[in-house]
Amino acid sequence: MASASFLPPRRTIPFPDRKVVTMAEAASLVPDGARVAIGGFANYQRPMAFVRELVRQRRRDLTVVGTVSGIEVDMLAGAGALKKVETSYVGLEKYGLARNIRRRNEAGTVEIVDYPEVLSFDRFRASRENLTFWPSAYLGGTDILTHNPDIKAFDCPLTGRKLYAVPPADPEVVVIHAGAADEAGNVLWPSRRLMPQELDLDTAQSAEMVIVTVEKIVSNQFVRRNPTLNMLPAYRTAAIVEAPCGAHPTPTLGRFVIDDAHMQAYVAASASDEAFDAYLDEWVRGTADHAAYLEKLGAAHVMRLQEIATI
Amino acid sequence: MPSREKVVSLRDAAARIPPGARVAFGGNIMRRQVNAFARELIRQRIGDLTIYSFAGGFAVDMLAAAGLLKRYEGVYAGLFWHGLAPSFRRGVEAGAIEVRDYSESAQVARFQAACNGNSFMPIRALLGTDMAKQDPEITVEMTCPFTGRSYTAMRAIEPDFTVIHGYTADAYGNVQWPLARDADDVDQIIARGSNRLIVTVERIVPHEEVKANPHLTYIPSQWVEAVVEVPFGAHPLACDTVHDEDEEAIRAYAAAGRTAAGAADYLDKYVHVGSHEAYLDAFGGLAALKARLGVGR
Amino acid sequence: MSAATIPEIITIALAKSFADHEVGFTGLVTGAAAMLYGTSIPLAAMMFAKLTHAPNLTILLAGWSHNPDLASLAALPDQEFDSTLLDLPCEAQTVRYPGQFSFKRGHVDFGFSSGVQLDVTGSLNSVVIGDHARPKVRLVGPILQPEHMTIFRREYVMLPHHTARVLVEKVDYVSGVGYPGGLAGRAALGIPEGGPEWVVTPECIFDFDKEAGRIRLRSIHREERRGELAGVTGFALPDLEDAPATPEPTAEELDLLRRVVDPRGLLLGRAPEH
Amino acid sequence: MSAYTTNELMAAAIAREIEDGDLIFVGVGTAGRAFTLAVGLPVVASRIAQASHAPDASIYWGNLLTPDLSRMPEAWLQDAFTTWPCAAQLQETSQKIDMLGKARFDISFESAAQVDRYGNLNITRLDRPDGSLKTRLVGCLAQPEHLAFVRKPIIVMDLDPRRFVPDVDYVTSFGYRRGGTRREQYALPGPGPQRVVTDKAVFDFAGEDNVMRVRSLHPGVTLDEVTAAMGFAPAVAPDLAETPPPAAETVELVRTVIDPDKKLLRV
Repeated sequence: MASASFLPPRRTIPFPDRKVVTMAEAASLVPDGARVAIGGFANYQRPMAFVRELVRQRRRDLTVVGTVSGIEVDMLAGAGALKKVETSYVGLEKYGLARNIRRRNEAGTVEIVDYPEVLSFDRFRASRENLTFWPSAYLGGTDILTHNPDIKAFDCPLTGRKLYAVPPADPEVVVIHAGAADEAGNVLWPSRRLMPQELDLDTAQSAEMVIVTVEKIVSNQFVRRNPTLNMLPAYRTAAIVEAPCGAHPTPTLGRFVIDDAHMQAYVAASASDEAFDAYLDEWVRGTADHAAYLEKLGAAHVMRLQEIATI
Repeated sequence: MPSREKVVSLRDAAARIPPGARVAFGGNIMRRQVNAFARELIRQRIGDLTIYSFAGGFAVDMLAAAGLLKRYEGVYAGLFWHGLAPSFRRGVEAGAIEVRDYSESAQVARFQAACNGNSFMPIRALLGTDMAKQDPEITVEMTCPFTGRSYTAMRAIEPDFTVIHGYTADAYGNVQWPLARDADDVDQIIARGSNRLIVTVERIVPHEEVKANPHLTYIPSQWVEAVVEVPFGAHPLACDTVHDEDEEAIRAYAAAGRTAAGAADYLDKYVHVGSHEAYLDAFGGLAALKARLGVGR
Repeated sequence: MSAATIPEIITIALAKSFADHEVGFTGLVTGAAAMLYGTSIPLAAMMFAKLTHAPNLTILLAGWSHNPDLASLAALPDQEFDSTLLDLPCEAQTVRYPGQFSFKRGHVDFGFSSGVQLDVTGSLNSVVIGDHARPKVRLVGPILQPEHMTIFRREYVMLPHHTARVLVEKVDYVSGVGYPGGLAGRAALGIPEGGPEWVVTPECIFDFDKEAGRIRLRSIHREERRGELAGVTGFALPDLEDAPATPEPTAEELDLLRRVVDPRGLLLGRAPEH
Repeated sequence: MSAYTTNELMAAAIAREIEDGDLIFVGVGTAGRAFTLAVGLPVVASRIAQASHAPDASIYWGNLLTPDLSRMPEAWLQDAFTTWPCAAQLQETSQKIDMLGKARFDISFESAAQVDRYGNLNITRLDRPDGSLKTRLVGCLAQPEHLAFVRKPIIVMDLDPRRFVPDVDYVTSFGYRRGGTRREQYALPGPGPQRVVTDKAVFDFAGEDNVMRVRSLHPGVTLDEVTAAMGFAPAVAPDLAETPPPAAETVELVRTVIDPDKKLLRV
């Protein structure tokens, strides 16, 4: 009976005795070839410390399913870890095109499957609602249809109108970066938040293996004092990693602003495979872990990126 | 900043609803039902109504008592621990009211389909139930174009009007809720799928107050056609965080509704009294109600 | 220590059927007897499980309050339903739909539901008695019952009254699906998972021969009631003579239940013993 | 200083398209000229409209509904958006996307790597003549939804023969016609792109085929200059007019109140 069930398996990994793990342990939960959703939006609040650890562990053939993608997939592409991304946008916003992924896409080594932005969100809603398709009415005439064999036309069973079935996102693993969590794995969100944080909540509901990197581990008492901020209860998370400034160089709401200088350096390095390899050697492979990365950034530099908390 | 104020009287708001309209009501069982609005519909004798709701009961039962309800589509029509909805039940059992029953996720799928402009949403909870067979205009069995998995396609609810009772709003119709609140309702989704939305609120607040906490705006002004200040607009049910339900008044209503004559007497005594203010006066007035039911938040 | 009451026997039996890390969902049921079976016993059972073999169990009270601190309740939420629950200390509050969990994705491992009729296939009815268009009795509606019986991973049907009108051969209206045609029949409907696991009444616990799609007696709470059971049940009970007794709680279990889980007797209706 | 700049002229032209009560979707822009086209001009135009004929027009920008544009943050960092006074800060991504699907937006602004005579837009990829991928662009964002659902999409681009092409390489967003297939066939709720506001002229889409048509030339610009800057020959309105220059008080408003630091109309 279980094998025929339409419900996703409740446990995709054994629950460890302790939910709080190291970054290396958390990254090892993502196998080569995995289908991954990475939290954040464009260049905001990406779990970059986790992405760097995937690069350190030389992960290969990943498929990233996203909505509005940025530096996180560009870094994976530049490190040779990315096979495919399904998304509505890959770019670095004001820093321009994402040059690593563009170069590899044009060379045919990274596939980009295009979805309009709204449907890219709806695909996560479909996973959350355990739907094997999401109906859409408005794709006719676009080349998104011609280039995306995963979208299929069908007739509305009630109106007869021609519709398009869009497949659910269905990531195997979701990784997001948040402010705080307790040791049981309850994750807190600020009540005033923006699209990247909201999107993280939707993304986290689309899979069972949810890994959360956080600025700080807090007590369960702290959680119980703020139950309205607990948007991701413990039973929804598989692993918690403490990673202060873990979204660097992207911002974290109420904690850090974007590291403009580092973004500029990143963009410059992504001009060629060789230069980007040197960047990875220096900043990623050349640092043993996130602590070493922070040390290389330097306390003075990191402290200047701090933001006065708004909440 | 927006300059179009949308504050109207309860009478003017209800007068927008024509007889025979299809209207979605917000609220859930014991909370935030649009009772003052329903009483105004009764005063104006606007009938032949089709009502869509999530878990409803009280407002629908009053419309049934007044003979104004033609059809009800929702997940629940009852008075919680005060029993079944007596007039609604009588009307249905007499064949005077048509009902389409749907479960929570099925009805939410219908509201959600309207929200995102789809003609239907697929769900699985009705497979094998008699609800899936009630009305082929609303539910059709279908299979997933990718997997062949079975679903029930739920037709979108596209109401003529939608009425919600909210906590506070500014004069432009930005409606806000408190951070800690009861959440077992889908008012925001119902509002999101509305075509013409009327909101009654406990209190109209200055726009500056809204701007200070914009994350509490759950219904933005752009969705709203009219906003009405109606303190205790859900009475005798609760508006959570503002006041609790009026147990005594609900008991009296349930008791009166045991017979058609009793229900009619109730309407004469409490509804056909001219206005919402006169209704509140029948319970000792706003100040007395606040003192008795306010939880002082 | 006084002997276990029937609610206590049921509570311990339920508790032992929960696994660690599971998520259990109770509604907030109305009426004294219905509340005992639909809300209080499930809450007590989940708390007992958390204190014994399932510390990581998550209690979803009314789908809303996550792991509420029930010991801080001075009274069960009834008169002040809203504000009592709102102020109840907990780990998370669901503040929007569908909130922190998605039942359609199978986040709920087990739930508790009820109805006015339950039949031999395990199908449940809470909508009408008689014909739907012109019913003999119009009831409240299906609410979340279809979801409980399909997309929750398993369901405990809690019936506060064991009578032949409730336990019937065939329900008048299927608002929650059991096993018509057995597991194959369920699969043909597109719902290979979920469904009723147990049916709990003041007299006994039923479970199902899921292959055959037929209810069966699992255990009887009171031996002295065995002879009466057929008379109050609206369908045949072929296994009446073989059904074992529902296990009596041990003294330690009863002590934990009375002293820690329900010290004020709010849930299971027992006055404190000192 | 000249009486007005081209940006000010374009902003005034866009402002005239905004009606009272319109809900305006503003994207999150990138940098340089692209920011001016996607964010700067739309925001300035919205404020010009609000100050004159459309006081009840409001904008959606970066998850905020009706942000108080008179209290613009000094820097558009994430935290600034979080604390910016506004009427509503949407708390669920599904709210925003449902508002698109429910066709609640009146105006949106589009720019693209390519646009063709039928208003088809391409922001996804540029191809070689044989159809193989030459340049990978950003993707499609929510632009297909804009052209499907918004009541009055306005294309804001600088004229350039490489951008105004006879036939786009890839239809990210459907305009009026592609090959023999017309918009009606897809039963899209929105009417399709309504205006093209450029640095030299304003266009609409007219005639049975809804082809791009010059409606007005900016002061001092000739029709030849316009067609020379396009990869196809547009239709020409019989009553071809001059784009009205912005009123002096509008220019004054832009320079002293709306954008004194030239953060919106930098380039």
